[in-house]
Amino acid sequence: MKSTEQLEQQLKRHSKAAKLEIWGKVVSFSALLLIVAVVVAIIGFVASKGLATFFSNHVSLWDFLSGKSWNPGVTDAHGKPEVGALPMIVGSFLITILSAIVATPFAIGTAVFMNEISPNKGAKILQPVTELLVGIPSVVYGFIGLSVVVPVTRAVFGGSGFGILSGTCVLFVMILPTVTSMSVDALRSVPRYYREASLALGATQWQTIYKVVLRAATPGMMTAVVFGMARAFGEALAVQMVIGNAALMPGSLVDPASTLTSVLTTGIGNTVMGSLQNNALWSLALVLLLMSLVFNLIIRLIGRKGRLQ
Amino acid sequence: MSKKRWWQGLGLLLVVGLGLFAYQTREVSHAGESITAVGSTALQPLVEAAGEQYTGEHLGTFINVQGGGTGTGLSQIQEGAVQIGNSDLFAGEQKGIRAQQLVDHRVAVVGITPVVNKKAGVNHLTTAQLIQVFTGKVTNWREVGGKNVPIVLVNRAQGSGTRATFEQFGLAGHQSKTAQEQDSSGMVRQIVATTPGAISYVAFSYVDKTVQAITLNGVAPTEANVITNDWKIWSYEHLYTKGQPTGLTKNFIRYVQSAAVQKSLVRQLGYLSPDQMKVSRDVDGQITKLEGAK
Amino acid sequence: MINPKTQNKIAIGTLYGVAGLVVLILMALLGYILISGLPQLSWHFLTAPAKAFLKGGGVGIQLYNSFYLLILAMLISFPIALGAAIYLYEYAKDNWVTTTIRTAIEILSSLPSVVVGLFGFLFFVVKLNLGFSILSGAFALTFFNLPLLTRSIEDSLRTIDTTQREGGLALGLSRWETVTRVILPAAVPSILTGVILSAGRVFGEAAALIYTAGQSAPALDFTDWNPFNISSPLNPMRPAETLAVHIWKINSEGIMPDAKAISSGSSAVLVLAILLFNFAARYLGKRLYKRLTSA
Amino acid sequence: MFLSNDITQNTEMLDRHVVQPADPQHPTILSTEDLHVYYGKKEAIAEGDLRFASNQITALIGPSGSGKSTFLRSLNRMNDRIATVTGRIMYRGVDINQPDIDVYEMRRRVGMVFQRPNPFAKSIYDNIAFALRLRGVTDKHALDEIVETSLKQAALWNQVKDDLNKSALALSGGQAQRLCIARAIAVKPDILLLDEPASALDPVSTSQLEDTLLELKQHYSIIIVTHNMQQAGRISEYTAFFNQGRVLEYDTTSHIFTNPQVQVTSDYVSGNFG
Repeated sequence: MKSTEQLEQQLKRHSKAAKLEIWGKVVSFSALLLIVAVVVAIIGFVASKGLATFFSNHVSLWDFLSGKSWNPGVTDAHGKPEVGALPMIVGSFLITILSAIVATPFAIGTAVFMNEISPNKGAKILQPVTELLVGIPSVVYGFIGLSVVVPVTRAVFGGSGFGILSGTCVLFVMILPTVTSMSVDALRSVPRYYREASLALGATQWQTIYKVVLRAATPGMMTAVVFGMARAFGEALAVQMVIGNAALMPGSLVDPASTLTSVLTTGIGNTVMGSLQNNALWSLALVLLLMSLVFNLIIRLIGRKGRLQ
Repeated sequence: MSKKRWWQGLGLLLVVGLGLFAYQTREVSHAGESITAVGSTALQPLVEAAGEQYTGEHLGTFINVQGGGTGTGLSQIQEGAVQIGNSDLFAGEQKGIRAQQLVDHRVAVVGITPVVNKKAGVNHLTTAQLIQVFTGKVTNWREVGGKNVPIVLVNRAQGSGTRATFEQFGLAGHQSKTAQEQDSSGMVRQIVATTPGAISYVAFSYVDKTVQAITLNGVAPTEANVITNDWKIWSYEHLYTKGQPTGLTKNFIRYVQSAAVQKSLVRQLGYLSPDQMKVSRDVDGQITKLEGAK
Repeated sequence: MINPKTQNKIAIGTLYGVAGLVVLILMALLGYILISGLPQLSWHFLTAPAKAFLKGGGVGIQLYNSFYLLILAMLISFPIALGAAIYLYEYAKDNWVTTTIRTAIEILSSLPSVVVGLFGFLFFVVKLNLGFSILSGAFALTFFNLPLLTRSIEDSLRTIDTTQREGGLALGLSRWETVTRVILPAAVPSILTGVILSAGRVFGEAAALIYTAGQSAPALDFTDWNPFNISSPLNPMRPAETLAVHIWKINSEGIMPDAKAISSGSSAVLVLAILLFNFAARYLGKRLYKRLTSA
Repeated sequence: MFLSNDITQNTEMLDRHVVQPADPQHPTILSTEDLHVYYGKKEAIAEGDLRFASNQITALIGPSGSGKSTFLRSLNRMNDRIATVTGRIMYRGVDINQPDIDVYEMRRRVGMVFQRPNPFAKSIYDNIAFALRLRGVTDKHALDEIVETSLKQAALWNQVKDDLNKSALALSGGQAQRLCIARAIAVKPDILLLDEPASALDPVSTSQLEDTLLELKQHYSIIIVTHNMQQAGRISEYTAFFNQGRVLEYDTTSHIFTNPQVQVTSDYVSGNFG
């Protein structure tokens, strides 16, 4: 049949759409490839520098993770360099967990307010407020921390005012908007009929929120909190300006302490590329990277659990 | 569609044409020589200001001055990535630097003094007391003649030139106890000024009425005492080059070391000029009296 | 057990309190920045070049540099992020490779920017010999910005219903045509908001720039718009200190007598600029949305 | 550009699932042979062998999850990315389920309208014109004409002719669904696939839509998935009954409704289950 062959030909011709499709795939895939290359390059770079501490400088991993004395320029009694990163690791975790503990109730409260109680005011006032808080540069947060939070801490608790407490205050404000907006998303994904069913059964608004909405949104809000913690863990400039940067095991919340990022930022310009001091700092960056991976895995795990329920 | 294409082509042509025109009419003189100096943030303002003056006087040159820290400056000059490395330290003091490849050009002298919070009630100490304070043997100002206020140590960051100089000459080589660290002099001064019992150390130029400078072993931290080496805590500011400098680098360093800069900029920025010094000091801290010193 | 109604009242009252407190925190923050910074602002401050150690310097060049760098960084990063987001959301199969890539991008976004800055320094400034320049800075900012922007564009694509995609495909359009002609226009308001918000972050970024765009702001000749001249504002190869870097520098080693005033003034300018970005994002987003939905 | 209706009369023997349109006026335009659809390893359609008559309305009915939508979406390969489709889909004698078929050209000929109205976030005019522009129709007059005819065929012209530049998102549900039909027929397809097009509409809009479909069958061959028995009865010439991924019965609509061969079909059409 001639017409069938003709049709087949028409249907098998490469149309403009098909050509565009290939072009689009190539273009967008190369963009992705570029990003992947960047990510791989940076991760590879940090890893190669960070691992050099252990391979070229022969520092034992255990000493690095459990040592309490950070002084890479100095060798201890056994002729080994003092690269104990424990104070910074503890400091980072402490400040992260504390700020998450403080921020969570605020964030969830605000999110519930925005989504359940007064969506109107939420959209008009709180939405812009949280977005603004995200936008304020960390240099400015540090500047305010230094000129407001630290003096207040000093006046109330004595000491120098620098320490985990001041860092927590600054980080609390910094991660609040992130956790809030993600919690709002979590609440928003709870189907409307959940609420309607609960209200129809005679529950008060609070009972509905507490027993139904929050329950249903728990995985999403846990993700939000972990996400906020990841942000807190990686924040550098603002924390560095208020924590005091003492590579000591934190004795109390108002003693100067340090985090991985603060030591990294403070020290990196003062060390020579390729030296042990420099490599040790990159090892800290590597720890940061791995922690960020762990946070990500936790988020994924929560997400998967949430889906299974 | 074809009309749109046509406009697109015209636009492209215009951009290319403008670019070519711009390239043709660029100021060739400015495409001349350019050098980069990287390193110490403390030294940056001096070199920057000198660089601006120099390029103002010598059209067609460009001197790019960046901070990044002494460590960055020395490692980049060692790599040959820049022409000048600004350093607060002798290259030999910095770990990981092969100093013999680098040529030292001293451009300024900086005196460093311990400063304490005014509420500590202390204005003089001995070196032994200072060491006790910084190594944590003494924890209250009462024990060294001050008021009953606990001592709060504030250090500069590890690897900072100021800290290295202070530990070497102020603490006679003792390591300071680990304490809070700040990576800038301005911050240190602010903290010492506002924290009761705080002690730290800054360059003379940062001392103001908000903090109390310390007289050490009866010697006051003054420029006159630095010149004679009676005040021991001082250091040079260095410009390092890889091998002997040539061309613009050489001319610029010579300019910075010239009387014009040494008598104006260096003094304005609160440094002393090496020309004023009656002694000279080498990397190991050996002091030589300078003959014919003014 | 308290009466559920009372309980309800208490709980909702508390929530009002919490929300009010959050607003109060922001107000206090903004108030502090503006009250300490606004008195420093003047035409002179906004336009004059900075002074190294004398008082009376301004932030004119830094302000210009911030904007120029922002535009360059956005010009480089937006197309890449857009392409990557399209691939990730529209093409990529949901398998472990995609998950790995997403995780990697997330990790990059949580690295401290100083690490990105140092990488940029070693790679662009030293290795590619771009020197301390706006271009190096723009690339570093691109690195810093890509993960955030990709994620935000992907989220914007997600907000567009799949039925729109099916509608395009059913007309015999390719997926690419559907995305570029149907999905992207519909997602423009939300993409724009994401872009402007990330522009705010880029604008305030300091640590990634210290080692790439540099910390010095050579004098500019604002009458010379030939990008090949070293003093031309358009030259991408000159070192350029931005406003955020300036704040950082003044706070650390500033030796001018009015350092504190300049730093509060600069903070105020920075925050005002970001406020402006935010309002622009809201306004443009709303307008575009209106235009698209009711022509 | 289009083939006339000189379709081959296929006269091979039919099994229970395959019905040859009896009317020589309406020869087969589309048929499936040995069609299987898998989601991963799970088989969603087993042996869907059907023939569809040209310029007629064929209804696919069956309980939810019976695979009727999956079957429909496989016909113009909308399921390509999410499912594996094996077997042949013969369109005018050409197997369009081959990898080297250009799916875009094929989908232009086999159009589709979805359950929920999905007008693009563009003006009414652009909703219809934009796919044509992408295919190289740039002449303003030609476009105007196609937009007008399509809207007229979809019985929407009179309601929107003064608002062509208004956003399509402002239309009511019924109007939006007609716009989607107009959009689909603007590219001059041969076959229209409709996936429960009236399920999101009110009764008035639904009945208007049915009238429109009856008009449209003069120009297009229509296959419609519906869960509404009465609708199938009102508009379709043929009805296929799906259950558990299989076509249990396929016959003229009147046969299916009055004289079903299988018990399940009888239960379903009489409303006893589903």
